[in-house]
Amino acid sequence: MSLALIAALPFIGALLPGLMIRAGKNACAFVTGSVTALALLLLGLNAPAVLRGEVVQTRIDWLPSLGLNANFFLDGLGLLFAGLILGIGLLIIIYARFYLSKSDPMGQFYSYLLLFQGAMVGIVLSDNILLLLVFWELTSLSSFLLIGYWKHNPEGRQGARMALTVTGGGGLAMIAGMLILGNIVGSYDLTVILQNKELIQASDWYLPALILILLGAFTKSAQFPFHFWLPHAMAAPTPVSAYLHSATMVKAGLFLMARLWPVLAGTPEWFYIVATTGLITMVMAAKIALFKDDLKALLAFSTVSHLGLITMLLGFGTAEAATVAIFHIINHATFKAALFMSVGIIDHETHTRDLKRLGGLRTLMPITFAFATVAALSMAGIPPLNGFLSKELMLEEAYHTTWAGSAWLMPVLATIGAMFSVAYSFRFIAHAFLGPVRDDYPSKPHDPGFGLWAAPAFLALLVVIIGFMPMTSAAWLVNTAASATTGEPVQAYIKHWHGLGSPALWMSVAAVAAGLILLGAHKRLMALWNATPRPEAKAMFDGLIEPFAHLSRRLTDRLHDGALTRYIAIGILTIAATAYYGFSTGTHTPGTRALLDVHPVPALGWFALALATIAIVIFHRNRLLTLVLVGIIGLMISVGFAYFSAPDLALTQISVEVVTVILMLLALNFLPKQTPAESTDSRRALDMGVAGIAGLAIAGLSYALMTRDPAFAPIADYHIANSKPGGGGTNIVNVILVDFRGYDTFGEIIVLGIAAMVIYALTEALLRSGPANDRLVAWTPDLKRAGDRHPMMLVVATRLILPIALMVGVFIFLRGHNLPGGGFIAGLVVSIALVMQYMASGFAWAQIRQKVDYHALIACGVLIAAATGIGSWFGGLPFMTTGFDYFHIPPLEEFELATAAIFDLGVFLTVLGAVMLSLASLSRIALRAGETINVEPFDIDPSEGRSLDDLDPQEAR
Amino acid sequence: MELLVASALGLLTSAGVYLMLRQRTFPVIVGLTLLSYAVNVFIFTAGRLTVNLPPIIDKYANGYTDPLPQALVLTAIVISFGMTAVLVMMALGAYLEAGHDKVDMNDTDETPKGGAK
Amino acid sequence: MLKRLFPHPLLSLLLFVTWMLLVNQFKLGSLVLALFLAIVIPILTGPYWEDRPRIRNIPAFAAYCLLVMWDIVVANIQVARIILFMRNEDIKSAWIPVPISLKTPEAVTMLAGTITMTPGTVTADMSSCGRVLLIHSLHAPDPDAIRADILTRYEARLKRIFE
Amino acid sequence: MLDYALIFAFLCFGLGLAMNVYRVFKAPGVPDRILALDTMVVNVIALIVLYGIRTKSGINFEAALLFAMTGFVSTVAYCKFILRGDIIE
Amino acid sequence: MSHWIIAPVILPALVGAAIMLFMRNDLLLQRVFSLASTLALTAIAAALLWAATLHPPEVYFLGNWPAPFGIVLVLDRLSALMVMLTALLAVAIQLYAIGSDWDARGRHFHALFQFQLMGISGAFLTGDAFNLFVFFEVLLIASYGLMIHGGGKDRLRAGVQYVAFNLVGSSLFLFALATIYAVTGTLNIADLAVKAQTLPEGDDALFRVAAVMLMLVFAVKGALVPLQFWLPATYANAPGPVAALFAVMTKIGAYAAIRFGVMVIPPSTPATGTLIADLMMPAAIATLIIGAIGVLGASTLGRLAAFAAIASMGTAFIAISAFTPAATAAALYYIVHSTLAGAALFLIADLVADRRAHDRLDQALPPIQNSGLIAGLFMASAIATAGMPPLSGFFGKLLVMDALRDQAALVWSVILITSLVVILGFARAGSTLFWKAHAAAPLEGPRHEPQGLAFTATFGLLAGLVALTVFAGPVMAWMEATALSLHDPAAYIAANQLPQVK
Amino acid sequence: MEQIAEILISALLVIGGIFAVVGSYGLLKLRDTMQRLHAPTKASTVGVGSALIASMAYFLVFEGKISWHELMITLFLFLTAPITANFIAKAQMHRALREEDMPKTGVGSDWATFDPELTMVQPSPTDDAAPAVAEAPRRA
Ligand code: NA
Ligand code: NA
Repeated sequence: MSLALIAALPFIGALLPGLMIRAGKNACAFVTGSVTALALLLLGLNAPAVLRGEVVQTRIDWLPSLGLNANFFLDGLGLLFAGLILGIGLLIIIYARFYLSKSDPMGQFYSYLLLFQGAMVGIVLSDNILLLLVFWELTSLSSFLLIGYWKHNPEGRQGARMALTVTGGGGLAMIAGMLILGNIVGSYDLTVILQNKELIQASDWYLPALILILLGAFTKSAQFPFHFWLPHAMAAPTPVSAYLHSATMVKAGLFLMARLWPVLAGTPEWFYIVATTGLITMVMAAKIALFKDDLKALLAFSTVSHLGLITMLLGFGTAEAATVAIFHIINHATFKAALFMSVGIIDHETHTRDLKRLGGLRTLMPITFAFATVAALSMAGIPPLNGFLSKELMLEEAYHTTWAGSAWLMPVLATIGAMFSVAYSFRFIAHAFLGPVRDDYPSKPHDPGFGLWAAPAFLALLVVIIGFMPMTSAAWLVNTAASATTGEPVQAYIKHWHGLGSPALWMSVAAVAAGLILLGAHKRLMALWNATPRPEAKAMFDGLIEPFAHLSRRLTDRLHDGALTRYIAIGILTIAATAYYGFSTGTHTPGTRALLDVHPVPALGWFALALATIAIVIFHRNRLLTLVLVGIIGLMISVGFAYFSAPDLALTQISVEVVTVILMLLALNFLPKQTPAESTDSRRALDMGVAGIAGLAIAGLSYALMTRDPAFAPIADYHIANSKPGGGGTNIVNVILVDFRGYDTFGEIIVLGIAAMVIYALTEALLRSGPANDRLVAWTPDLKRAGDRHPMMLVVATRLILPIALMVGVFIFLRGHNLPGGGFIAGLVVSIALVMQYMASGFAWAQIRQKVDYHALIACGVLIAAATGIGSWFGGLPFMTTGFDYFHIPPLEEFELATAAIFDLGVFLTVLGAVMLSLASLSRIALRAGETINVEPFDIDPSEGRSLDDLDPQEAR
Repeated sequence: MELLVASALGLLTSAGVYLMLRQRTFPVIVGLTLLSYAVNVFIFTAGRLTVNLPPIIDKYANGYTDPLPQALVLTAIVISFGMTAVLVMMALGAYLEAGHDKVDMNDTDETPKGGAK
Repeated sequence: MLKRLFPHPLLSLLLFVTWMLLVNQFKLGSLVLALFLAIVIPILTGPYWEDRPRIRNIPAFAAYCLLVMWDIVVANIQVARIILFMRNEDIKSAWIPVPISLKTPEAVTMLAGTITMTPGTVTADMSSCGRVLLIHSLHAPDPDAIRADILTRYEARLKRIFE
Repeated sequence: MLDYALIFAFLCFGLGLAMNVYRVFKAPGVPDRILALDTMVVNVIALIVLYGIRTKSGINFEAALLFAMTGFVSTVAYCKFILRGDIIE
Repeated sequence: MSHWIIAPVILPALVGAAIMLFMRNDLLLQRVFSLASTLALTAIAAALLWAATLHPPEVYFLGNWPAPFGIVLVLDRLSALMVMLTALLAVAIQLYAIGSDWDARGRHFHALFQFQLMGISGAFLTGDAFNLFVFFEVLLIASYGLMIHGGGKDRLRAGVQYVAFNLVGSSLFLFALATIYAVTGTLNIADLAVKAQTLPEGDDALFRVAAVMLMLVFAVKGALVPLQFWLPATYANAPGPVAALFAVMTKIGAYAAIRFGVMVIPPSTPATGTLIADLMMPAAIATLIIGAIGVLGASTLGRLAAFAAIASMGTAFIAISAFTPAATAAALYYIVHSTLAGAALFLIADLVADRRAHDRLDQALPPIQNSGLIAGLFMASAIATAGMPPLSGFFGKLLVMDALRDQAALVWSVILITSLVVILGFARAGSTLFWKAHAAAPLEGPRHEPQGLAFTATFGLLAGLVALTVFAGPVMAWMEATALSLHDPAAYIAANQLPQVK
Repeated sequence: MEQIAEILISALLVIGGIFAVVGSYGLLKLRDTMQRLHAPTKASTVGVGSALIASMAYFLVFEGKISWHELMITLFLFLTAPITANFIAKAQMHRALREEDMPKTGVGSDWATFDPELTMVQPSPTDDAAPAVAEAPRRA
C-alpha cells in the first residue's frame, strides 16, 4: 500500500495549495512542502529494505481484462529516481516560495507542481507499463500547465504547446511500443517483462517495439532530433526549468531506458540507435550551448548535451557504462539544478539573463558567485568535483568503445563534447561573474535572502561532498541503482586518480585545454557562428505544424462547407455503390413468381403518373405548377393503391396528399413563387446522373422483390388468420394498426403531435422580434391579389358540405375496424372539411366563432391512446392488449365494442389537433404579415344591398 | 404489371432525388415528398402486387393480399407527413430569417428577393 | 327548445338522410346514431351559419330541382354538340352581366350554381355590390335572350322559393 | 352486352383521362392545368366506380367519395392561391 | 413479465403530453415535472439494469401477441445499459438547460425533451425492426424541435439541412426494412437473427443489399464517413444542451450497428459473411481521421466539439467492426465514455460561447467570467476526449487497441496519430480561449449569473468519467459479459419464444 | 326484368362514357380557357353521374344490395362543380384577363375579382391562435 501511497500523496496534495493559498503564501508553500516531505519520508522507510537488495511491491487490480493494474515496485533504480524527484522537489518548493512574485497565482503553481511530482513518482514506481504510460502522459500534461504558467507570455504558450506535442506524441508512440512489448511477453507487468530478455529480443516485433519505446524516451529526454522543444520550454518560471528540465522530467526518458535496459539493451540495434543518438546529442548540444547568451538557454542546451552523454552511456550496453550513467545522473541532477537556481537568482536580481549585459557580479553577489562557480566547475568536469568523476568514467568507457569498426571515433567525439562543455561552463563563470562591475544592469543586483539561495547552496554542497568522498557519499546509491538497472550485482570503484596510464586523464586534459582556448577565441567564434546560417528549431517545428493545421482547416472547411446538395449526392452515391457491391458479391436467383398481366386502363394510369413525374422535373421552377403536379402524382398513386387491393392506402394517400399540398401552398405564399435557374448544365447533368442511378437501383430492387416469393412464410399469414377471432375486426390492415402493431401507431401519432408542437414553437420563435418578424411586418404580397377573399358561393356551399363531410368523417372512423377507414383517415377527412371552411371564410374568422385548444386536442389524443394501452395492465395483461365484445341492448341490434376503437379515437384526435395546430400557426404568420380578419363570412352580401366596405370599421362589430 | 410499377417507382425516385439536389428549399422539399411517395410504394410492393384481393375479411373473398406492408405504409405515410410539415415550416422560417431560401450554407447570404423584404 | 336542438332543421334532415345513405343499411341502431349526429353536427357547425335560410315553398323547390335536372341534361347535349360539331371560329363566346334582384345568399348561390350547370353558361363572378352576376356563355349569338332566359326561368322561381 | 358497355365506358373514361393528362402537360396557364386536374379527378372517380362494377365490390367507393371531396378542396385551394396568395388567412 | 420494461417509453410520453396539456405556459411547473420524470426514468433504468444483469433477457409481448407476429420489447444487458446511459445524461443536461435558462429561450423545450427521451428509450428497448424505425422517427422529430429551439438564422438553416439529410436516412431505412420483409417475411429482430442463418442461397444477394442499406442507416446516425456531413453544422448550431443530448444520438447508430451487426448478421452468417465488417472498418478509420483533422482545423469551439464527436464515433466503429467479443466490449466501454465526454464538452463549449461574443478559435477575446473554472473543465473534457490519461478515454483507446491487435499496424497507428492531432487541436483551442485571452484587451465579457446548476451538471458528467476510470475493472467485466451475450444471442432468441418452424 | 335493367345500365354506361370523352375532348379542342371551362363542368359531371347511377342500378339488380354511396358522390359532384367553375373562372380572370376587356357591371361597382378595396376587417383578436397585432384595417 505504502508505495501506491507515495505516488498518490502528491496527487491528493495537489488539492491543498489551492485551498491553503487563502491562508497566505507561507502556509501554502509549507503545506506543499510537507506533502512532498511526507512522501520522501515514506520512501525513506522503504529504503533500508531496498538497500538490502529486496524489491518492495504493491499490487492493486484496476483493469484486469486489459492487464492494466495499479502495481508498484521499488528497487534501487526506483529509489534513486524517487529520491531525486522528491528531494529536489522539496528544494524547488522552498526556492519557488521566494522566487515567485506577488502577482503570480502561487496556489496554482504548487498544485501543478505536485501534479507533476506525482506523475514522476508514478513513473519511477510503476510495476505495470500501462500504468507507467498513464503517469508518463500525465507528466506531459502537467508540464504543459507549468510551462504555460505565465499565461500572458506568448513564448510560454508556444513552448508549452511544443513540449506537449513533442513529448505527448512520443508518449503515444511509446504506447504502441509498450503494447507490443506486453503482447510479446503476455503481461504488462515490468517484473514479468524484465524476466524475458530472450523472448523479447528473439521476437520479430523487437525492433518496432524498441524504436517506438525509444521515440518516447528520446522525445522526453530531448535527444537529437527531438531536442528543440527543451530550450523553448525555458519560457517557464525558473523553478520549473530547474525541476522539470534539468532534474526530473527530462530524465524520465533516461529512466525508461535504464528500466528496460536488461531486456532491450545488448543488441546491435540498441547500441547503434541509442549510443549514436546520445553521442550526436551530446556534441551538438554542447556546441550550441557555447553560443547562447541567454543563461537559461545555455543551461538548457548543456542539459541536452548531458542527457545525450547519459543516453550514450546507456547505449553502450555494458554494465560498467550503465553504472557510470547512473552516477552521472546523480551528479548532473545536483550541479544542474543548482545552476538553474543560480540563474534564477541572477535573473531575479538583475532582471536579465543575457550574458552580454552581465559580468562583474562576483563582488556584488559573492554568495551566489560561490555556489554557482562550484556547480559550473563540476559541470565543466574540473577535479575534484563530482562532475569530474563521472566525466572521467565516461571518457574511459568511450575510449573502450568501437563504433562501426572505428576505435577512435567514439573517444574523439566524446572528448570534443567534453571540450565544449568545459568552454561553456567557463564562459558561464567568466561572462556572468568575472570581469569589471558594470553600471548598466537593468536593476541593482545583490545577494538574495537566505530563502532563495539556501536550496542551490545545499546542492552545491552535495556537489562538493560527492566530489571529495564519492565512495562514502554516493557509491552505495550508485551500486544499488546500477544493480537494479543491469540486473546483476555492481560494485562501483569511483576514484579521482586512475594513474598516468589512463587515457581518460589525457582526454580530459585535452578537453580542458581546448575548452579554455575556445573561450579565449569566443568573440571571433561567436561572429563566425552568427554568420553561418543554421536551422532554427522553432521555425522548423512551426513549419511542420502550422501548414498541417492550416491544411486541416482548409480540408475541414472545404469538406463540410454546408453544401447540403453535395452531401446528399455523396450519400446517395455511397448507398448505391455499397448496395450494388453487396448485391454483386452475393448469389442471386431470379424470382419465379407469376406476374400480373397489363390492362389498358392501369397502363394509362402508369402513363399519367410517369408524365406528371417527368413534368415536375421539367416545370419545377414554377412552384405553384409543381404543387399541381404533386397533386396529380398523389392522385395516381392513390388510384394505384385502390387498384392493387389497398383501399386503406388509397384513402390515406389522397387525404395526406391534399393536406400536404395545402400546407405547402400556405408556406409558398411567403416564399418566392419561382425557383431561379442557377445550376450549370454540367451540374444538372451530374444531378441527373445521380438521380438516374438512384431510380435504376430502386426500380431494379423492387422488381427483383416483386417477382419472387418470400423465403419464409410471412408473419402476415398470422395476422390474416387472427384478425377477426383475435382482433375483432375484419379490416386486417386496421387491426394491424390498432392491435397487432398498435405500438407502432402509438409512436406514429406521437410523431404527428411532436411535429405540430415543433411547428408551433417555431412560429413563436419567428414571431419574436427579430429579422423574421421584421420581414413579416414589412411584407408586401408579391402577387397581384383579387378583390374578394371569400366569394359567397363557396361559403354558402360549404355550409352544406362541411356538415356532410364531418358526417363522412364519423362514418369512416366508425367503420374503420371492419372496412377501409379508421381514426387516422377520419382525422384527415375532418381536417380537410375544416380546411374547406377556413378557405371559405378565413381561419381567424372561424377561430373567433369557435375556439378549440389544439394543444389539448393533441395531448388528449396521445393520453387516450396511452390510457387504452395502460388499461390492459389492470387485466394483468401487457401494454395495448385490446379487448372487444358484442353487446345487445334491445331494441337495438347487436353491436361490437372494441378497446381498439378508443385507441383509434386517440389517433383521430391527435391527427386532427396536429393538422389544425399547424394551420393555426401558419395563419398567425399570415396575420403578422398584415393579413386581416373579416367580420362577415363572405365579402359580398346581396341582402345588404350594398357592399360592406361602405360601412366604416367601427360599425363592424 | 410489375415492370410498370417498378419503372414508375424508379421514375418517382429519380425525380425526387433530382429535385432534392436543387439549391432552393422548396424544390428540395418537393423532392423529398416525391421520395417519400416512392418509399411508400416500395414498401407496398414488398407485399407483392395483387389485384382485387383487399385485406378485408369476407366470406366470399378468394384470398387476401399481404396486409402487413399496407399497415407499414400507412405508418410511413403518416410519419413522412409529419416530417414534411415540419420541414416546410422550417424552410419558411429559414427564409424569413435569412431573406433567401438557399439550402447550401457555403455561400454568403444574398439580398432577399420575392415577398420578404 | 326545439330550436336550440335543431338550429337548422333542414340541415338536420339532410344529415339524417345522408347518414342512412352512408351506412347503407336500415337498422334501428343506425337510426339512433343518425338522429344523434343530425342533432350534434349542426350544433357544432352552427357558429359558421348563424342565420337560417327558410324555404317558403317546398313544392316549388322540388319542381325547380326537377327543372334544373332536365335542363342539365339538355345543356350537356347542347355543349356536346358545340364541342363536337362546331368549328372553333364559329363559336361566339360572350361575357354577360346579369343584374339580379335576389337577396338571400342561398338563393343567389343557387341561381349561380344553376346557371353554371345549365345551357352553355358559367357564373364567373359577381359585382362587389352583389347586384350583378357575371356570366360567361360558351356560345351566345344573342346574349340578351340568355339573360332574359335566366331571369325568367330561374331567378323568378327562386324568388318565389326563398323570398 | 353489359360487359361490352362496361369495356366501352372504361375506354371512354380512360381516353378522357389521357386527354386530361395531355392538357396538364401542355397548357397555356395554371388555371387550365387546374381545370384538367379537376376533370381528371372526376374521370378517376368514374373509373373507380366502373372497376367496382367489374369486380362486383364497392370496397373502393369510399375512396371515390374521398376523391370527390379532396379534388374539390384542392382545386379551390389552387385557385384561391392564384387569387389571393394566402388560402387560409 | 414485468410492465417496468415499457415504463421508460410510457413515462416520458405521458409527462410530455401532460406538460403540453396542463402546463404549457408555466415554465416552473414544466421544469419540476420534467425533471421529476427524468429522475424517475433514471431510477427505473437503474432497476432495469439491475434486473438485466441478474436475469437472462426478458421479452415484453405488446398487445399480448406472440413474437414474431406482434411487437416485442426486449430488456437485455445492452438495451438496459443504453437506457441507463440516456437517463443519466438526460438528468445532467436537463439541469444544465434549467441552470442556463436555455429552456426559456423557446417554447415546448421540456415537452420535446420528454418525447426525445421516449423516442431514445423506445429505440433501445424494441425487439422489432420496423418499430425501431418508428422510434427513430420519434426521437428524430423531437430532435428537430430541440435543434431549432430558440430559432435564429443559422440554426434554422442548419436545421433544414439536418432534417433534409435525415429524411433521406429515414427513406433508406424504409427501403431496407421493406427489402428485409420481402425476403424474410419477418420484422422481429430475434426471428430475423434465426432466419438470416437459414436463408436460401438464391436470396443472398437481395438480403445483402438489405443488410448494407440497414447498416448505412445506422452509419448516417453514427456519422460514419462519408455520411457524416450532416453532423458538424447541426451540432455546432444546436443549443448547447441539445448538442450535448445529441452525444447519445450518434450512439444510437452505434447501438443499432452492434445489435444487428453482432447479433443478427454476424460475420458467421452464410448470406452476409464479412460484408459488413469489410465495409465498416475502412469507413470507421476514415471517420476517425476526418474527425481528428476536423478537431485541429475547426474554426469554432462548437465545430471542434462536433468533430471530436465524429472522431469518437470513428473509434467506436473501429471497435465494432472487429466483431469479436473483446472488441465489442471495448466498443461498449468507449461508447459510454465518449457519450459522457462529448456531452461534457458541448456543455463547456456552451458555457464559453455564452460568455463570449463568439466562439471562434482564430481570434482571442478578453478573459471570460469563471475563466479559471471553465478552463479547468475544458482541460478535463479535452483530456477525456483526446483519450489522454488519466481519464477513461485513455482506457477506452487502450482497450480498443488491445482488442484489435491483429490489425495493429494499421489500427494502432491511426488511433495514435489521430490522438496526437486531436491533442494538438485541443491544445491550440484551449490556449487561444483561456491563455491568449489574457493577452487580449482585459475587457469583461458579457455579464452572467453564476449558473450553479449549469456547472453542477457539467461537473456531474466529468464525475461520471472519473467513476468510469476508477471502476474500469468491474465496468469492463460487465461489458465483457454483455459482449458475450451479444455474440451468442441464444438467450435473447429463446426469450422471444418463437414458434418452431417446420 | 333483368334484360331491361341490363339494357338500361349499358345505355347509362355508354352515354356516360361518351359525355366523359366529349368533356375531356372539349378541354383540348376549345380556344380559350373560359370556353374550355364549359366542357368538363358539364359534360364530365353528367358522364360520371350516369356511370354512378349505372353502378347503383347494377348493384341493386344483380347483387341485390342497394348502394347509396354512388348517389352521394353524384350529389357531391353536382354541388361542387359550380363552385369549382366559379373559382377557376375567377382565377382565369385574375391571371389572364384585364378589367378593361370585361363588360361593365352597369351599377357602378366593379366585378369582385377586380375590386381593389373589398375586405371589411377588424383588429385581430388576442388569443392563442392569433397574436396581439392590432393591424389597422388594411386594404388588400
Ligand atoms: Na402503424
Ligand atoms: Na396509421
